[in-house]
Amino acid sequence: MGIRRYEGRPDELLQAMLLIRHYEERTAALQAESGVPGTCTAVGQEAAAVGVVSALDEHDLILTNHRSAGHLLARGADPGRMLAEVMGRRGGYCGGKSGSLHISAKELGVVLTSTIVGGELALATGVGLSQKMLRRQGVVVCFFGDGAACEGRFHESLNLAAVWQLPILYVCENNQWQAFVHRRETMVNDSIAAFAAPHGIDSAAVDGNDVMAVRAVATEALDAIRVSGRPFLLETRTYRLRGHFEPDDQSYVDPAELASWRQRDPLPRLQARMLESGQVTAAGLTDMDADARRQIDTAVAFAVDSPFPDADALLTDVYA
Amino acid sequence: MGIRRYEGRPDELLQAMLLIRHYEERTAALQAESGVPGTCTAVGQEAAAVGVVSALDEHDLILTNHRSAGHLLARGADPGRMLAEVMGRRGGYCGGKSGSLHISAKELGVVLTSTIVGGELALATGVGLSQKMLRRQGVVVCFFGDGAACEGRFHESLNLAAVWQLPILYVCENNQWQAFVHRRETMVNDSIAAFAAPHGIDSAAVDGNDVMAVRAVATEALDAIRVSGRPFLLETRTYRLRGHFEPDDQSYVDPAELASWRQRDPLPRLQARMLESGQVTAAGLTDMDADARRQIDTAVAFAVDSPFPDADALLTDVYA
Amino acid sequence: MAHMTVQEAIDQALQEEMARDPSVILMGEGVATKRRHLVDAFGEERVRNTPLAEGIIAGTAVGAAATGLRPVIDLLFAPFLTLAMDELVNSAGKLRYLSGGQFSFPLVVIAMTGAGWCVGAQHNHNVEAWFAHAPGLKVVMPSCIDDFKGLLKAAIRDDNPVLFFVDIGLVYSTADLSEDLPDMSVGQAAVRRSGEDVTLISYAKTGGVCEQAAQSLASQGISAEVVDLRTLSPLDEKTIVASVRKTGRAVIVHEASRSCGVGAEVAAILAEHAHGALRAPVVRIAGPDVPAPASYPLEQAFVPQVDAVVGAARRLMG
Amino acid sequence: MAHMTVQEAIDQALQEEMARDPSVILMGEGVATKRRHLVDAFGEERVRNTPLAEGIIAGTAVGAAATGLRPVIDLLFAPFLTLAMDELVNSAGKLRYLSGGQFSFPLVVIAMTGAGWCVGAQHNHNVEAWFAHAPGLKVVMPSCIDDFKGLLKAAIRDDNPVLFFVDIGLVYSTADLSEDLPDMSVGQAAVRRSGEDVTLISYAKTGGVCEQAAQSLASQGISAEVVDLRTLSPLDEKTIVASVRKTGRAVIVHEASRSCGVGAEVAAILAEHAHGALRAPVVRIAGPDVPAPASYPLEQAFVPQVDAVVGAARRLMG
Ligand SMILES: Cc1ncc(C[n+]2csc(CCOP(=O)(O)OP(=O)(O)O)c2C)c(N)n1
Ligand SMILES: Cc1ncc(C[n+]2csc(CCOP(=O)(O)OP(=O)(O)O)c2C)c(N)n1
Ligand SMILES: [Mg+2]
Ligand SMILES: [Mg+2]
Repeated sequence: MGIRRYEGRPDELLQAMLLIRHYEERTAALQAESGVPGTCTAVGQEAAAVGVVSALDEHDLILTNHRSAGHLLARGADPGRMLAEVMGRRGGYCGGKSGSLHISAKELGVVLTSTIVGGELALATGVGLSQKMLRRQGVVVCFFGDGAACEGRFHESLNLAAVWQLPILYVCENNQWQAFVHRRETMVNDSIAAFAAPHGIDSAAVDGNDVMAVRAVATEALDAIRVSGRPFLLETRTYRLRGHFEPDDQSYVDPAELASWRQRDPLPRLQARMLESGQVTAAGLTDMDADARRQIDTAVAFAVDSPFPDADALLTDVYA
Repeated sequence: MGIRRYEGRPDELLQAMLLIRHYEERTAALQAESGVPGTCTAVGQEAAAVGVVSALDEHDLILTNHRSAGHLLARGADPGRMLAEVMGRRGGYCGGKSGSLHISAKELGVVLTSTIVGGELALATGVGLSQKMLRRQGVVVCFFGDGAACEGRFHESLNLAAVWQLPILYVCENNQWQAFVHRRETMVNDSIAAFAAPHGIDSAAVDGNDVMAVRAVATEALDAIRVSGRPFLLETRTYRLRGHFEPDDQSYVDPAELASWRQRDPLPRLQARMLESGQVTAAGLTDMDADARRQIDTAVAFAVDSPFPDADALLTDVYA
Repeated sequence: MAHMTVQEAIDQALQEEMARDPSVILMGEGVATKRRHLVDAFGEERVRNTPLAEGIIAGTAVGAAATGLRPVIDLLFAPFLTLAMDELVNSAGKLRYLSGGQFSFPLVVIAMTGAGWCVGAQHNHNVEAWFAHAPGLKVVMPSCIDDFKGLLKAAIRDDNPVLFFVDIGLVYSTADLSEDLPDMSVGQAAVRRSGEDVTLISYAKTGGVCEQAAQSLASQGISAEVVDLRTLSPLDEKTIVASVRKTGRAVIVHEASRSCGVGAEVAAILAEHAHGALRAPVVRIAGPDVPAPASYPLEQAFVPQVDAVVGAARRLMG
Repeated sequence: MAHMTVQEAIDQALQEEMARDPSVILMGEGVATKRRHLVDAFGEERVRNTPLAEGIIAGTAVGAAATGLRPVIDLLFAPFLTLAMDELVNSAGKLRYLSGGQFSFPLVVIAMTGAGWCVGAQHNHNVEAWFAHAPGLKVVMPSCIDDFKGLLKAAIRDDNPVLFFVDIGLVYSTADLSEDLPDMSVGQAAVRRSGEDVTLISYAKTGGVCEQAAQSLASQGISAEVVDLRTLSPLDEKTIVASVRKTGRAVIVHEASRSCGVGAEVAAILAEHAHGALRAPVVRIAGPDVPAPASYPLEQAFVPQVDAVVGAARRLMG
């Protein structure tokens, strides 16, 4: 499976979002039922991931973090190899050495994933510098959370990208939570996009649960970067509907807040819109859902069948 | 010598500025002539230091950095003990262990000086937290450079101070240089004060070579902090007239820029204003200058007479 | 005696010290969420969730420690300490000295580390030796539930900055916590088992490995002494040297990578101060010089196993 | 042979490698100011002043290294590495492994360290052992002008991240640089002087201390072999062990603090692999476990001196 290309049709976007949703819920279920290692799921954030990734072209590069499944799957990653990686199997994207937290897939342009919060922000400028100095096409897209925006590296990265005019699309997925701390406890203002201006960077904030809106603003931002060579900060405002890391009973989450964001779940929202506008039938939706589910069934089968790495893998891939 | 109190009269401020100027030039001369260790001088920045420090009361605490002589002397530090410290003598404020780069003087409320650029920004929030939780009077004043504003800690510090409402006056001495790099090479915009707003902090920028203006805005900011308990960011715009660290031939400095800032030297500026308004006579100015020079002569004599620490000092003061 | 997890024993230590001394505060990403009962007991002022920024958490602790508070900070996983190294090493470790003794820094940094959760090298990296190589700091890494409680209390009472490492493999293990725990102090190793033929020296999770190895060796007629370092800096040289002077053989075991690890320091001390008594080469059984993999069997292979310790001890016996 | 400073030899290495390989770039706070001639030769794109932020400088280097460039970064003084530990340790050192070998990180970090300028512990702190204790990284610390040039070139050509430490005490020392310097590679120690009775093992500035000590010992009838480690990670165990197997005695010398320093690793290797040959205890002469003071006489007292090395060697001879 290679890099996935999108024309931008709602059904394509929905298909990608369904695949992510089923993948995430299955990993959570596997964790609960079979002791598969826990993961940071991005249930509820599918529109933010698919909206941005669907706007990329094949030269663009992605840096992501611990909550990466949506970005990878939207980019065309094989859910079987993803799950194999989660399970520490040889067939995973990183041969099982990464596990779920730092999955890179160079073949998809998903490079240098770091589970150090803010880690991808520190590396993105270097990837941007390579793109620029080696005269390569392709914008660098760096996904990070609202928590990462509390790390000083966020500012150091924006500043350097501005000074050196690096082609980077910074995407802050503001999902209101930073592990077990609410975003409100960590910053006075509500806007992360607002940090861009003093660094001399343009920015936008968008409803991150509206995939068409995200895609539209991401497309605009990417076009601007392709022309100017300058960075841009996009904030997608969304919500983490499941816990931080499976298992997580979310007992610390205000039920009213959770309920209000469930109302804004990006999947039903897109489905309703498609139904309303006649872009899909109810039966069509059922089919799409079943199809995504089947893909995940296949993925689970692949992952479970994939052997663990040989013991000597412990000592390989340290030095080039 | 204890904490120096100011009523705010121009002659007081001038006196403090002259003491600093002579101290700095003498350390530079001693370095050139006698191989005394080099220092980071703040010649040209005296107004920024004296303007802020003269606005403090005796409960306020200061954190400073490698370019600290102005802050310490304005606060009432004994230039003899300062010079002794520079020379690594027992009579120095830190017994000679610090040298010039991290001089603290707890008795003056000058705490936790760090020569790690941005180091004082990371510590200031803790000092502010102690002030707040232990219900102590006194604002925490944290001096740092425009270079330190490039370190992510600057933002982490502002953000935490805002969220926790800590009584901190952040003072960025924007002297246009960061060692051998011009500030323009390190940031796109010209305003460091502008970084405050997205963190939810009030700020101001002031001509840092006008001591009365600095004092006025610092007083206002301190008053606001005493009432609100909230942090404030003050940017003093000034210039480093000598090099980064003695000796430094400044060959990398644009002569036109240097000349234009020499025109704005805060000492002649204050002196001219005092003469004009009849607050001082030419003879009075000469006397003040001679007096400051004499104080530095005394200081040098003290420092030179102070013995080096005993060898066993190598192993003391490591653990409490 | 109460049966509980190490996590709960840590909680007790925090609870007791916060009750005893109002200047003790707790800060970190999620401490107020995860230790809600401490918020209930001591209020939101003293138990603080922080923004996600390890550097400023540590810096705040250092600044507060110098000016009257006794902060305990939870930096979650040891690899995140990389973001706070300046504050811990350059400030907490050095500013007492550089200021000629004007300040002291009573603070504790808690961090988890080690294999057990298949989370990979960015969460699992045993860097305790870095801090043993940094002046002005102390380093504690307990192996048993009593020490988790007793040494955390001691660390909080210590007037110096203490790094308190919690082995991930032990966090949710349960054991009986002694009532009437004696006051402990940082800096003392413990002889867990007395023996004549060989000394097994370790800390943290591998303490258990060594105790099992000693049992196995006993059944094979080899009498192993087991020394638990407990504090890695300052090291209790006296106890280490005395034991090996007695047994004449040493196997040093830890999970951290071999090169320049704490085991190197212990081996060096023995080469310097027990040379005459050493009847065989010193042996180190340590993690390899590679990052920790996530994959379960690889993660297991990273960690010193009982068999390897037993084998090494047997070889030393010739 | 040209007489020059170490600084100039470093310049030559940069100049030659940048000329040879267009993907080599240089970044740091002031590199374009202080090495203006490199800007003139290679342009502002390849020689870049940076904002004052070590973390992002290092992160940028790591990201660029993984995607086609070969960055050399100057982080000025070793204590400032504390602000870049995440990027160096968690990213450069681990992401090759964690990604299953998808990326490599050809980059060099230059930093000065050590006594000589009376600047105190926030500029002078020998932390090379930290990086020897971090997987995936290499560490080089030369003692002589040929190695400063040759090993920097080797480091730049190495496909892995290399920490290149420059001893402050050597930066402005002058010496003759060999013409026709052979290609070097990272990882090999050098026997600087052959001897029979005792091996003096060191690196960086203390290499000179050991050579002087060896001369002094020779005049007292003691034949000392001098081993210069040159690369601290990976360590050239073979050369170390072979030398001590021959001489039967070892004095290990470095300026870095003793506990968990590189000397501990060397001593441990000897205790493990040269036990049978050791005719006396291993001795370490190292900096004390304290921060480096600024005051001149104290700074001098921190550094291992020739007399101490001579004295130790004589004591070992019994
Ligand atoms: C430097 C660092 N600190 C702490 C953690 C532990 N941690 C993992 S994810 C997370 C929350 C991150 O919040 P955010 O950046 O908003 O991303 P989200 O998880 O919400 O997607 C934390 C604290 C970490 N991995 N790295
Ligand atoms: C973390 C760190 N990086 C680099 C240095 C070296 N250095 C000392 S002062 C300085 C420039 C600081 O610039 P700025 O913050 O503007 O303060 P100024 O010297 O202009 O007062 C530099 C790069 C340092 N001491 N600490
Ligand atoms: Mg978040
Ligand atoms: Mg400046």
